[in-house]
Amino acid sequence: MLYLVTVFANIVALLAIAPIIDGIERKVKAKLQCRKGPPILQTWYDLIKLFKRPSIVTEEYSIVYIISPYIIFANMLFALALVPSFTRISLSFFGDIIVLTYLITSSSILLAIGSISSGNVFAAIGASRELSLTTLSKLLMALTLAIFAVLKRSLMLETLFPIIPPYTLSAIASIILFAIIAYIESYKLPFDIPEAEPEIIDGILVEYSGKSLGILKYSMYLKRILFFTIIVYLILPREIPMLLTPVLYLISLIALSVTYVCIETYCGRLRIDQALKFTKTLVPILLVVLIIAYFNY
Amino acid sequence: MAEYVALAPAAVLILGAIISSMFKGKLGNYISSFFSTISSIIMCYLSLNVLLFNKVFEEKLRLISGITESVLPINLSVIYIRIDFLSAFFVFILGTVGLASSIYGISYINRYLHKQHLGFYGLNYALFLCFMYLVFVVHDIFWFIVFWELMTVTSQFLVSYEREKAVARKAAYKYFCMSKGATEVIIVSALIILIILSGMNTSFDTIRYYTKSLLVENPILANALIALLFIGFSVKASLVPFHTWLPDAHPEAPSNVSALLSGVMIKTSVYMFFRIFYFFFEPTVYWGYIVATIGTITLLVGTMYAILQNDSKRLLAFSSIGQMGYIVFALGSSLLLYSMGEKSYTVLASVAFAASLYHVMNHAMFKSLLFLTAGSVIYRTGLRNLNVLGGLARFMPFTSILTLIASLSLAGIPPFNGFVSKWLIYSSTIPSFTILAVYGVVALFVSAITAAYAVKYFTTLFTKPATIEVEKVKDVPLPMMFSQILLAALCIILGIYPAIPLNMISAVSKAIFPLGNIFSYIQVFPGIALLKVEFVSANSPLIIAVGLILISSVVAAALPHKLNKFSVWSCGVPFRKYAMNMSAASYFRPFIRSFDEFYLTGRLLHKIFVKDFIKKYFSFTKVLAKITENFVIMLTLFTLIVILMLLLYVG
Amino acid sequence: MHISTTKILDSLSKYGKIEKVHENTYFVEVSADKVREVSEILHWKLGGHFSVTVGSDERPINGYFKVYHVFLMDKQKLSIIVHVKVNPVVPKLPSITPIIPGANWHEREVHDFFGIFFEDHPNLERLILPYDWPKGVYPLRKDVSIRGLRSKLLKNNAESEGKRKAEEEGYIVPIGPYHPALHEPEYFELYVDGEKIVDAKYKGFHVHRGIEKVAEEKLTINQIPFIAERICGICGYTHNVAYCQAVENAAGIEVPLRAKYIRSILLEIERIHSHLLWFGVLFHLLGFDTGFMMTWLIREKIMDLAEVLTGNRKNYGLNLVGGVRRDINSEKIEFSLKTLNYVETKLRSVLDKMLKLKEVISRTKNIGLLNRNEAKKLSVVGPVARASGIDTDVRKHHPYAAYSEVEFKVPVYDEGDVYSRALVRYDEVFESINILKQLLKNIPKGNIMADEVKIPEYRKGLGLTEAPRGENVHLVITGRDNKIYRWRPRAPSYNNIPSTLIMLKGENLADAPAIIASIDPCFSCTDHLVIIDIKRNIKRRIRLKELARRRQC
Amino acid sequence: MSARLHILKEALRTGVVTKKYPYEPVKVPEGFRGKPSIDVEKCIGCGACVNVCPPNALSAEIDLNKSVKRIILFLGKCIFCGRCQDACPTEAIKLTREFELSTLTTNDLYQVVELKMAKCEICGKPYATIRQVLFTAKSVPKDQRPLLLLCSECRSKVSAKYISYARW
Repeated sequence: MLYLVTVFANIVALLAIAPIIDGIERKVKAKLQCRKGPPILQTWYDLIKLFKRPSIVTEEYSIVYIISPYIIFANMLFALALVPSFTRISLSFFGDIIVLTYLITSSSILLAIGSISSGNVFAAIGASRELSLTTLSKLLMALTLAIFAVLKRSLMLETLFPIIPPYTLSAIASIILFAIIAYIESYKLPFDIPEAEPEIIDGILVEYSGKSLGILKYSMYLKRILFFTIIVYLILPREIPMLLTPVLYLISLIALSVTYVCIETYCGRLRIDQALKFTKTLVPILLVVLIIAYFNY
Repeated sequence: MAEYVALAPAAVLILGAIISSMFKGKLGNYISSFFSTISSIIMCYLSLNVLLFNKVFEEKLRLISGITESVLPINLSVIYIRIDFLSAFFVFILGTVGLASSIYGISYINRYLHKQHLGFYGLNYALFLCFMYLVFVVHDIFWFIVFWELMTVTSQFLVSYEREKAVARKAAYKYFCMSKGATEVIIVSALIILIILSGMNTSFDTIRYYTKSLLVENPILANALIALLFIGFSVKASLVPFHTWLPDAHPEAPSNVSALLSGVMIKTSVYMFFRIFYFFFEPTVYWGYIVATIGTITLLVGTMYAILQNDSKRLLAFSSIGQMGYIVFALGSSLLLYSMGEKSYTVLASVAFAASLYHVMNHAMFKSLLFLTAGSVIYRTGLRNLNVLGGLARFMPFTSILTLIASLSLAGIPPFNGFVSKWLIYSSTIPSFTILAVYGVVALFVSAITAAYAVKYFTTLFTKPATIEVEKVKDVPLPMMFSQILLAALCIILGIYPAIPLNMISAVSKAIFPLGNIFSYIQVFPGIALLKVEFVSANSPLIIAVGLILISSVVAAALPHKLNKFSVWSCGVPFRKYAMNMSAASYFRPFIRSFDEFYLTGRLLHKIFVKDFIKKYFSFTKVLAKITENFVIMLTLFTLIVILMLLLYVG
Repeated sequence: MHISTTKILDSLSKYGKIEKVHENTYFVEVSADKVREVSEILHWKLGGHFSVTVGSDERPINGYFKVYHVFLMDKQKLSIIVHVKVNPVVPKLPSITPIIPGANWHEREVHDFFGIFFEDHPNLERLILPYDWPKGVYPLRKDVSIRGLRSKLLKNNAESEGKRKAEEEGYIVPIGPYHPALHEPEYFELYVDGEKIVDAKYKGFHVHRGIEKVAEEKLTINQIPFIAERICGICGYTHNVAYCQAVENAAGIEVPLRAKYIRSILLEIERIHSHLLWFGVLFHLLGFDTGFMMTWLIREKIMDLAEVLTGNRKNYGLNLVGGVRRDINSEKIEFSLKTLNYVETKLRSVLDKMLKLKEVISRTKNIGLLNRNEAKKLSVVGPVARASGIDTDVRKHHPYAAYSEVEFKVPVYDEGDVYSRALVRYDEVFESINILKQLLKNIPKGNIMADEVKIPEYRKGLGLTEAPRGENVHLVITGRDNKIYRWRPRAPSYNNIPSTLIMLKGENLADAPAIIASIDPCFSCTDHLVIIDIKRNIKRRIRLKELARRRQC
Repeated sequence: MSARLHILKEALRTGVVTKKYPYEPVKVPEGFRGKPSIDVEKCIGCGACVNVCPPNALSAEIDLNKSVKRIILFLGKCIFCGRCQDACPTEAIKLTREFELSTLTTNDLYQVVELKMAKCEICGKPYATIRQVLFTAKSVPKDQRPLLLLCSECRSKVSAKYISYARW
């Protein structure tokens, strides 16, 4: 039973710090733009305000439009359960990488279905961009996971995590590539095309309001935390003592999010076809690394 | 009486066909649907008996010996019929899908009341079911080919059922020619087997006795035979080079027939693949590579073209090709992994074998449900064009929920059945670190595209606002609704409790799979089946997943939830419902644009192999026709040959 | 081939009486049937460009309607105003839009406000008045008073939306009145197929406040500059100066040189802060928010400078007819030179680095193209024209205020895409800074207000200035007892907005806001824009022919 | 890449520029045109500012039975142009450097100056404020000062009579 309790404790802790990490990001971004910036807990204030508001529905809506935010939130919770965060214990089983990719894809697919069925044309454009981007980034995700699987001869997150010890070229390359893909997946600036604010008025989230918008934003922050934890645990060596892991994990989490924000503040937004071209150029690189990993250099 | 029960479904169907062909009006349809429903129930009963209680049904049907004895040296009077585990598995699929589509047909076919002769439909439909059943069940190579041919003929009539539409006639003609060509190849290989190997004895067991060790004695002949048989059956299974007939044929047939076509008919060739590679010949490494590669190409081509389509049934037809790719890829990888021989690969080989069969069943279920829902949309609106349709969820709530279930299982979202079989395919191919790992990754990517066009199918039909005035559309009548619910229920049950289908598959694997029962390698949990590997942690993930979903939905329900309606936001201008919504064609325009090279090569190949080939073929036949008509040239040619023969004989 | 002024005037004299109103501005009286011929010669042959059409109801004076077509001849530094008498009983006049498509909107506005019917004008529908405005009531006619109009308004009949054909393929994307990308109420409707824009329309004039009618009826001559300044939220002072110059030209008042210098100084300050604002908006639309923040940080310094000089960040409120209300002492000049140096160094280091960023270039290079011929046809003005290869700048070709005393270069590029418009504005900011330095260094002594301001009645005057967005034209006819008889302000965006419809065709939907913003539209000056079409790509061949046919009109 | 680093260096060098406005007051340059306010002692109620105000923020109102003239300044319409300050003969109305106008009630935006009016000697109709009469008296030659005490009609009648007498 203790095992389940720790897993739930992990999830609750992650739920708490996700908006705070986003608050830190907004603060750092403001500093880089010579602004004072909102307080760190600002994201929490926004979420609470959104949760209080009732959500407004268009006449064209259908049931999917209402239930999809909650299923996405559940997907993210389940994904977080799979990944070790504050403690090393996590819910991983053989082949849970594939379940992870499925959860991420199904969450973006449900988001697309939900926003299309809101009937708004901007939501439809945002959703079509989102679907195009997800299919390609899923290919990249699949390739990186294949590289990890080939490196560690297993499909289980547990065995996979400290991928560094054999300091081979392909291990380091795969971590860097996974960081890039995490950047694309978490809709950081050059790739925040589905919610391109000035062009299609927040694309996907245009018709969501009140509580459902709050939950969608919350699951987006959780998704970012998910990717950060995977990257952090790829590097974190296994030997460090039990007590130190949560502190070290938190520090590296914040460091990683700050580096991502620094990159983000100095990039303009790419058009959808430019973004797709960029992701397509990544595919051959990944194949090359896969082959190198196969011969385990 | 017991030993004739195996033939009961066929007998009932033939009876139904004869009676229904006499009535032109609704009665024709009712009779044939009634008879086919009874026979499908019998089929399900038979196959479950075999699979779960491993009863064996075996018959020897003695025909009137007079006709056949004298003419041909082969004693055709005896038809061996046996339902062994493999054929029982496929008969079960035929039974369930047949049951659903016949009940569906009761009210759907009345749509053609004044346009077509319903009795003709009844006759063909019943015969089509009967021959498919016999194809699965017969254990005699000669009679197999006979029933295979008859099945193609009857399905060809069903495809061109709406005679007045030129498109339907052309599609049926194309389908008939291609499958006729394929069966020529099969007949040639069957003749070779009969003449050289089994000395005119046509039953499968005797053939198996000879062919089992053929690979070792005479590898060239064995490989030639496998190649011929593989090519012959791959046309019917619509694998890549021969898939062009399917996207034209399936949409033209009435929806419940196209459900049967996609759900079961293309599975007959999968049944024969299993027969060839496991029953007659031994699995070999290089055949594993070939089959896996063809499977991957098929799933890539099928899915990439499915995303382009704007016609509901054409999209589903292309997706069938894609899913067939998955099945053949899994089969190929099981062949390869088994024949690699290493200890660690046997686990993966058995999982791949199970995955392939499991995906056959899943695909039959959700694809036929998708075709039935497309049919109910056509029944109500008469339209197949996705650009125009939309916003039907409000008018047809039940159908929209059922389509949601079907498209989510097609996309492979966890709680539904598509996920488990695809999950088994990946977990058997990716960790194998052979070329299969790359194929597995490509399959993973392609499954994202499948999810994409599943979204496209569901949203354009039901949730996206329509671009035309959709008049008062009611939901579908009861029989159609019942069949859809039946299939949807099966989709969910197969998804949540994989134990049921896996038991069936283990029975099949005991019979023909060299590694014996697959349960020694798979640990089954509700919702997911895991490989028995050393460090599998004891918890069952799905329960926790379901727990989390429950918690979040409870939290959501707890918070006050007031839904007040407001008009769609369109920047302050009055929202014009019909003008301002996105058409299906422009759904994945950026994605399709970014894969332009892929489609260009597709178009190029199509031009070279199909268009030019047909042009040359026609010009060649014209020339040939001219020569043969001209008497003088014929005469000179004939004399020349005779002289040549004489010279040879003398020399 | 430089055509001399005299040669132009001789060729025009055979069409009608020429009357010199004030230094290098000529009024040519032309009969109705000759209008097309004259405009053809002026716009296409003699190298001038059509600027504005002004209608005026002069029945109380000479019993006729009058239509003035203003042409500016850049090379010869001349402004020619062709005016035609229109008899009030049957107000009809041949339209010049077939020759100069740019005059399309101008003639529709005259039709809206005066009821003058233009023969074979392509689409003489209502442009500005709302669709529930009563038929036959032409607001700018003298006999119509603004009081009591509200009761006559028809009930609001929303535009009926026809049912579309079934197999439409593309769809409509409304970039409507309230859109985060564009900070003013304008309404573009883009016909989109996939992500490609096929066709665009503009329905606008949401914020028309009828200032011309208010100015004629309620305000005195010296009160109008304050309302002129509030025509636009960014470039208000140019309208103020243009109006004052129009009245000064009409009345022949000589403005002291020091006042002219102060006016030019503030005009240049306004140009710098307007261009920096535009750069900020462009970076924001391209998603590069840091650029947005940094450019506006520098712009704050310019706003503080304006606050010190005039007492208010934006509404300088400095001009009266005949001069300026506030003087600049040496301490203020010192402060201005210091801020200018700071701004110049900051801009040199930051702004050109931002323009060289990869995504900024890739999102603006050859996007929203407008070639030289299209620009000439629509007679676009300001940076949009200069980016398409047309060298027009009122400061150089029709010098006003103190611009004849300073040297400066007019940047001209000829790619005609969003990036070249950005470069034009980038060079202009530095040109303005060096103009300001010259003005501040050698500002002459003297009083800042003309000593006696006497304004005779029924005199015509033309005021020209170069606003940050293009050339600004004010035509004024002075009236009796300290009031104006007719005042027509024409903001630069009035000519530029129709060109966006050409720029948008064939572009990506994601670039639409950047393209629309590239002409730096000031909608409160011209207010507003319209709608869409759906492209069917199933029957592509038939559809294109029909689209081509429709585009000719 | 170097361009981005350069911008980053530039941004860090300029540091934080924004201020927490409501808590840190914004200092305003000395020539700033803020909201006008009328100095009650100096105002003579002549109405010069009312004529010259572009948006009619200033209006005058004569209350006959109480013979009182009110000058009303409504800050809601005022555009801070300062024309009233130029036109005022006694510099009663001046622009302060105050610009924060937000209030909960609109009547905070009104400033009303009430001045007693002088009644005409002959017809007894109030014609001008007392202060205005005193102010004009300074610039009128001594002998015509009595005329100032009459309203404009009576004065024109009296002066007309006065002229006709003079001619004979």
